[in-house]
Amino acid sequence: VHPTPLLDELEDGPWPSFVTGLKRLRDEGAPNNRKMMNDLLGQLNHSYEKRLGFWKGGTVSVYGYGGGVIPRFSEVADKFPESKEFHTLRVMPPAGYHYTTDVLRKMCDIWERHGSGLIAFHGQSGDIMFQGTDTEGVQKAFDELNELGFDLGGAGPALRTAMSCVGHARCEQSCYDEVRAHRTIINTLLDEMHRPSLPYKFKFKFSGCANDCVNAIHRADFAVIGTWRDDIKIDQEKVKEHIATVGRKYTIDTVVNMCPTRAISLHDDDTLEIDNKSCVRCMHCINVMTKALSPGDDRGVSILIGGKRALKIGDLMGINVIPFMKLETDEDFEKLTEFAENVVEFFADNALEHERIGETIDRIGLPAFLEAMEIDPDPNMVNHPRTSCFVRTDDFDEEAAKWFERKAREAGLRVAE
Amino acid sequence: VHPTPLLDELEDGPWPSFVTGLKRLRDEGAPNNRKMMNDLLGQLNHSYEKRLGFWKGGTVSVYGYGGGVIPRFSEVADKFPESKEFHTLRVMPPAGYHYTTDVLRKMCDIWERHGSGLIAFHGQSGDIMFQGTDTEGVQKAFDELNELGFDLGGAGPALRTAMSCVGHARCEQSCYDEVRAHRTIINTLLDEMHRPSLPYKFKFKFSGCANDCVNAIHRADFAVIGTWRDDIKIDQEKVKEHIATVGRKYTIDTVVNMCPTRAISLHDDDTLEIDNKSCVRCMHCINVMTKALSPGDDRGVSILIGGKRALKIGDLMGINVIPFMKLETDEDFEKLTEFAENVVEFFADNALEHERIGETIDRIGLPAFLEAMEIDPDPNMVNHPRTSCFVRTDDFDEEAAKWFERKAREAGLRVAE
Amino acid sequence: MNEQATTPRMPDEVGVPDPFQYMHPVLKKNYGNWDWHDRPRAGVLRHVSKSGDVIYTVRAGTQRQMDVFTIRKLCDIGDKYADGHVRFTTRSNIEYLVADEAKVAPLIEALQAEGFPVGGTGASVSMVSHTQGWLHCDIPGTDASGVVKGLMDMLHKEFVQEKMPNRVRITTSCCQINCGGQGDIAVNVQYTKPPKINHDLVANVCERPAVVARCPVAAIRPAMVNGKPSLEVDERKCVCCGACYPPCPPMQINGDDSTKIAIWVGGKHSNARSKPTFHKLAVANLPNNAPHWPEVKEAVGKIINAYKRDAKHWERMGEWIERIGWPAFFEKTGLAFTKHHLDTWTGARYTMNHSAHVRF
Amino acid sequence: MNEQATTPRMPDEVGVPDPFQYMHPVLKKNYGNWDWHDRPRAGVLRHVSKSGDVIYTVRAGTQRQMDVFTIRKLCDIGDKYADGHVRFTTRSNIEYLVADEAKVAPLIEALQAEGFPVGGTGASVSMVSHTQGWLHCDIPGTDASGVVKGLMDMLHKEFVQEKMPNRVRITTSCCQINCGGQGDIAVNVQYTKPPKINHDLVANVCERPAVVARCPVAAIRPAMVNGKPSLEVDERKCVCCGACYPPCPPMQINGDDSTKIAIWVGGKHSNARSKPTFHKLAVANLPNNAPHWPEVKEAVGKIINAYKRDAKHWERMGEWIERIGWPAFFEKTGLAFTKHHLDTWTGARYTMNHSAHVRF
Ligand code: SRM
Ligand code: SRM
Ligand code: SRM
Ligand code: SRM
Ligand code: SF4
Ligand code: SF4
Ligand code: SF4
Ligand code: SF4
Ligand code: SF4
Ligand code: SF4
Ligand code: SF4
Ligand code: SF4
Repeated sequence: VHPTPLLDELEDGPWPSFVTGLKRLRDEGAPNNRKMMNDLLGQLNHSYEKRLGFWKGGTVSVYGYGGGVIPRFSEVADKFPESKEFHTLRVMPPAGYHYTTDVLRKMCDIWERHGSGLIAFHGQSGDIMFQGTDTEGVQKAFDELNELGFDLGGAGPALRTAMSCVGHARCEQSCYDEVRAHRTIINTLLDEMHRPSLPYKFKFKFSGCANDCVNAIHRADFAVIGTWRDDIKIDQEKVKEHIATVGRKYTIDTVVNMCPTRAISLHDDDTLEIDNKSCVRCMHCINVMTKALSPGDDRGVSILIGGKRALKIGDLMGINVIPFMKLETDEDFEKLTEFAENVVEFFADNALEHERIGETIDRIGLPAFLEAMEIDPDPNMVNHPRTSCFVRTDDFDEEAAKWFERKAREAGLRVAE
Repeated sequence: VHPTPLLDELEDGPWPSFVTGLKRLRDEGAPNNRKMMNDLLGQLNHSYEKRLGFWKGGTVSVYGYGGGVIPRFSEVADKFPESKEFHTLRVMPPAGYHYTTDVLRKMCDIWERHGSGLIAFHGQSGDIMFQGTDTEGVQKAFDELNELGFDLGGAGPALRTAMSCVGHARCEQSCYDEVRAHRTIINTLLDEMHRPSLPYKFKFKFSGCANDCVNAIHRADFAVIGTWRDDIKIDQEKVKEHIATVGRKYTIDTVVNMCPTRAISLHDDDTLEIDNKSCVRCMHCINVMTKALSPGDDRGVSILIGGKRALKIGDLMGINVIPFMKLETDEDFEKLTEFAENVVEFFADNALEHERIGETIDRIGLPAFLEAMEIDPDPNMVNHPRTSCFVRTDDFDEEAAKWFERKAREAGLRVAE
Repeated sequence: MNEQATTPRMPDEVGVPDPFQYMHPVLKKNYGNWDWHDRPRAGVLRHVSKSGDVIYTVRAGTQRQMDVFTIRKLCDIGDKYADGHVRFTTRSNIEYLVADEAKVAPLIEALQAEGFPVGGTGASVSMVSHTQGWLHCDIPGTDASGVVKGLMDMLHKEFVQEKMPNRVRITTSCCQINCGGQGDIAVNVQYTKPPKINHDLVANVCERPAVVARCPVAAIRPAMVNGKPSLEVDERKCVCCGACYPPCPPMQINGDDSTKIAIWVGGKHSNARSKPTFHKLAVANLPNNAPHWPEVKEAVGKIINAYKRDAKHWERMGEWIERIGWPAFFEKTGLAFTKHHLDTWTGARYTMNHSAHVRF
Repeated sequence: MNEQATTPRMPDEVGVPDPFQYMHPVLKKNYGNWDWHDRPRAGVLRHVSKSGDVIYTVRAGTQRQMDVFTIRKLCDIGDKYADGHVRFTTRSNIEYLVADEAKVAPLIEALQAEGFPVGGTGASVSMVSHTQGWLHCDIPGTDASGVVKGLMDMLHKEFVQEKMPNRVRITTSCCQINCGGQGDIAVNVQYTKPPKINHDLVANVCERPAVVARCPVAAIRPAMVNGKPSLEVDERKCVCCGACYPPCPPMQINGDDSTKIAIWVGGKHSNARSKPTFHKLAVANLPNNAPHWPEVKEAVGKIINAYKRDAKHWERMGEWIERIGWPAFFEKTGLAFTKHHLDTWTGARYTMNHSAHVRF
């Protein structure tokens, strides 16, 4: 048993200790794993000493797939030979992360048989990460997990594992069926996950409302955020109850004054009025007064394209390219899926190597992207119109005509197509 | 007399007509000018017809100077020979644009003798523009204007004519002596105006407070804006009077609710409280309640560097590189002038050809500029600290030490320099 | 090597003139000592000093491009009804300084009688910022004086009264160089086509490397055309900025089919309430329809009217739009939102809506 | 060309599993039909359906990197005190779904008894977003698990109670790739030196053009070193981003002298009130002081405490700073503002104070 003096320091304290867990795998784990975990702990303690990592990548996959496994080979295998391979399987969780204890136990059993016994719920992209096995174990573990009804997630230049918030399953704020959207899109595009051939990674994330509990706008190439078009629903009796409970001043301070567009006024009789033309669907007032306020009935989603982390050009958030898309009927879901397919296809065709779609849009300009996607420009896509006069506008009139035509159509007028 | 049917259309309407003025010069002007003005009107009407301009540049200057004249030669001199030259003298006005009718009449007389009789008060950079004379007239007019106490302004790659608001002369908001700052800086740097040798133009503008009545932040390379460091002065009796006059709700709507940082609260007894730590010196509340509120006593200026219009990289506003500089004593004014000289010298040494200083800073980064100017970084210079992790920070600790030392010094502690 | 008969006069480098010699004595006496001001009526300011002194200012509009007759007329009025001390404002209005309240009304009458509108103070539409245009500039796409005259004729009423939500500052620029700066409303030339090159002239007139360097998008390259050194523009890259035209007039950017007018809104210089902002595109491609520019006037009218109807007191144009949102701005003004409203320049990403905040 | 004895198993491409098979029956029944929720105590949510059904959720912290023993223990608790249905949250907390209110208290007791903190709801400090670090990644500068353990030990109290002004979301990233994303507070590796190149290895290991292309500032060029093809870094250009290291491990970016930790503040994902934001630099160059990272903890503590003391209810970290201003943030946290806080990346100009708004 390798001494792990530095890691031992991390066993105190009130928070559950991963070190204690690793040691238990070393000491009480499946017999075939104990040595591996001993060396793994040795290498990790070595990292703590040297303040350096000692893994390198490589190529490992399961039969039939090109991605989904993160291979790790030790650079200090001479010192810690038993953990010289320590691969991870990325496995897609059920949408919304629902489990029974039963299925969790089955996963544990599989991973004890074919892996180290170390599992993360979940990776930052949403995968269950089965961490620590050798090349052979990868295939075996996958086969059993696959039999259990689970499939590998994404890695490499491919469609990645998606995330959706708990939403419809347990949240009154949810404006669309996240499970359906999540499963439909990913399962339709599944080939792009299993056989990586995109210019770079592509992530979907699904949040039922603008609270964005899965961080979609920053962290997804394609973020689907629930919203609504009609008025916020107000139960004035419950408004009064809320005010009676927490106080009038407190309500003004935390609701009225915190609305970003000052769309809320409080009447003298302790009823609320909301100027729904000004409301930007930020969710704040609804969050505070969960009983009294709720999203309207005419629900759907906003879609933001292009979020990503810092590499190359710096952090990007998604751009709201679809301010509203109805998402209720079968046709609505088909339209959404079709749009997702189009965007991924556009990405496949137009992104440079190792370029995220947000970078592509930044490079070619939003108008070019919208044109390719056949989306009409809308002021909701911008904080404000252009400030730069460096642009060629000779077709401005034709473009304006399209707007007027669209507005006329929306107003219910019949216009020749 | 050329017919000017299109121009004639601009003689109606309630606003004073420049066409009527031009025609009067043609019909009643100094005899030597009438023909010139006839052809000028002809050419202008021709422009209105063709919707094209017909002037081109050239080189004309006065003896001893390299700039200050905008030469114009007609491209349609065959049709309109008498106005084949139509140069403009840019002449610096008294700081704050104060005139007596007497001096105005003298200017008119000079310009009737040696020019067309057309004068603009003022150009967008602040010059009096004596418009319309030939090469010989330029020198003659200049000689007489110079005798009268006036001097040419800037043109070309040079220090430009500056502007200052009415300020101290007639405005209670003014936080420093604009006339003194304006005259001291420009007259110190005058050589850079008269003998153009900078990489490109360089403009100063002086506003007595953040209302910025001369548009300095957008339109000056070096904007000097009055401000204060201590508390806003409140006359509570006059607050009450104001509220009694305009109403309580109106005061809340137009003062309390419009403070950008919500620094103002209104007490039940109609007195105001201002959280001066939150106040950003925007001037709004003071503007509304001119009698009750005024800037504090510890006055000085903010300096913003780098404003300019769109060419090349797009519009820039100045960056607040000196959030506060005291400006009262002789030494203060010397410090300001010295800083102005340093900035212009930096510009001369570091800007590329045809590059404004804002573009230089944008290109080399603000830290490099501050270092060159020996200015300590301050959070007031930014909307927020960096969001990008692409930076080399290995000297962070030394930089931090400087901050702590400076804070200690500001707190009155003696620290070894 | 003969000496010139008369040695030329050397300039007296006086620099910025001392204004105190021209300043109204009450201003001079109370320099830096003012206490408060108010506006007894549109066009009139009353400033009160801590010393108790009072000065009245009467503001009147001018055409800026003034003939000496107009200037002398203004002087006559100043001598007769005021104290012979005047100033001009940042926006080319003339201001009469009057110590004696009794002179204010006659002064106003005299100005009005001579056709000078009195106003431009407080929440009015002040004079439009003026640029040179066809009258004097070498690169203009339109005539500033004409556009300004048209606009101020239309807005005369809003100049002489203070009935807007807050000050309205309009600017014009007669080419895309934009000497007019930012404005609550900016009426600017906007080129819509790449320059047409007169290849015969380039070699003689233009310093080619300098012109190439001037282009913000590197769309210009040196080329041989008809055996002569000339320049070539990559039309797919060109953003029609017109920057190549001043250093190389054979790169003609102006033309009836290409010189159009765009209107921008929401620029703001003051730091009052919100920070200063740049203006944003409202509508482009309006015809350069001299001498009356009816399409421009119509669009400006729509914008001014919507603002006047809808904004709160003290809200500037851009602040109003910020509050109601851009969708409502386009709705209330009846203007179109197009792909050209989506920024494509450096920093375009900072103008995008990276949030789920939407308005319906 | 023999056929393999056993043909390998072809995967069953099931994709994203259907969650309804695992979902608590009350959730399934009321899917899309919830009415409101509240929080009876920290760590417990009560959701009420329009049908009248009620579900309790008890949330507990985990170490994310879990051994099967821990998972089975969590399952045991779930079977004994809850209904056998659980979920994990975005931040790796486990949630027990309980239909019967009577089970809530015993469940909490059981969890606590086994060392699982109950909390992370509402205005608490939830679990730190986790990344891989030395335990598994091939490019890590530090160990995420260790940093997170240290932080959560320190913040345990703030996890089990709801006494912060609003939710606090902390993230870590164990290299500058930043898998951890944005956070109210982000604790991220920040390299402080250009990569050190092991020239002997480059030719064998790295695809040179790909590496050159990966550098955001074009600081890398191909070069011959000791007669072998290698790469060269222009140290004046290099922004120490580490992007060259994953495609070319011989460009060692890590090292005791170069791998430091920076803390960022004010990132926000939700659209509640303000739009989502990126986090901003608070302090850099903290030592990578495993296994306890005391300097990091101290700095995080300063920030959390200042926020807790000062912010208003519902104000997130970034919103609080926005209100009080950055000068006050540095004052209240006792951190230093340096030249490195001035942005120098693309778009730096959009972060500058282009106004006369200042705070003293
Ligand atoms: C005379 C003049 C300065 C000068 O040296 O010439 C001037 C004078 C005053 N300005 Fe100004 N401003 C003058 C141009 C400006 C400009 C520049 C411009 O118009 O191009 C601005 C910036 C405009 C912008 O933001 O784009 C300007 C923004 C202000 C503001 C801020 C308004 C706001 O709420 O945003 C105030 C405050 C106020 O209105 O009380 C102000 C206030 C004032 C006061 C009330 C200051 C005072 O206490 O005396 C003066 C009387 C104003 C009035 O008209 O009621 N002045 N003022 C300029 C008159 C221009 C004109 O003829 O219309
Ligand atoms: C006369 C004037 C407009 C007016 O009618 O008031 C003017 C007229 C010209 N400007 Fe300007 N600019 C005038 C104020 C401005 C301003 C406003 C200001 O100073 O506050 C700006 C915007 C602020 C700035 O400096 O950026 C301005 C930005 C430009 C630019 C673009 C600079 C940039 O970096 O974006 C140019 C182009 C250049 O310099 O190459 C320019 C160039 C020109 C030239 C010299 C065009 C040329 O290259 O031949 C124009 C000469 C016109 C003529 O025939 O008289 N002018 N110009 C203004 C100067 C009068 C005066 O001296 O008082
Ligand atoms: C369970 C979970 C979703 C899931 O599918 O796993 C969830 C669940 C809820 N979130 Fe969330 N949020 C969850 C991650 C997030 C995230 C993402 C993250 O933490 O990485 C965010 C974005 C954070 C950010 O902005 O950086 C998030 C921002 C919110 C907000 C907006 C807070 C704000 O004011 O900015 C609300 C509204 C609220 O607090 O009432 C919210 C509200 C809620 C509500 C109250 C929704 C509801 O009505 O049921 C849920 C109970 C929250 C509670 O803890 O009191 N949830 N929520 C996630 C629990 C994470 C955890 O264990 O701590
Ligand atoms: C495992 C995980 C961290 C964790 O512990 O949770 C992770 C780990 C790695 N990430 Fe990540 N990223 C993980 C979520 C993220 C996220 C968060 C998200 O998806 O919401 C991001 C930010 C969002 C985004 O996509 O930009 C993220 C941004 C990156 C990047 C930078 C991408 C960019 O465009 O800026 C890289 C670098 C790359 O792809 O070349 C990267 C690369 C990597 C690699 C593959 C490093 C490498 O090149 O070898 C890491 C493998 C570690 C390992 O040994 O397992 N990872 N990575 C997360 C995936 C687990 C899962 O599948 O659930
Ligand atoms: S994103 Fe909205 S719908 Fe989804 S869990 Fe969070 S609050 Fe509920
Ligand atoms: S949802 Fe947000 S924007 Fe709409 S009224 Fe409520 S707080 Fe205001
Ligand atoms: S800038 Fe300020 S000090 Fe100067 S005139 Fe305007 S309001 Fe007065
Ligand atoms: S000056 Fe501006 S920021 Fe300061 S209190 Fe008045 S309104 Fe608020
Ligand atoms: S805007 Fe253009 S055309 Fe008008 S004066 Fe300025 S440079 Fe000349
Ligand atoms: S108009 Fe502007 S973009 Fe086009 S070629 Fe000329 S300088 Fe380049
Ligand atoms: S942040 Fe860096 S070191 Fe950590 S998991 Fe992601 S890629 Fe690996
Ligand atoms: S660390 Fe980043 S900036 Fe430096 S050489 Fe590598 S990729 Fe380029």
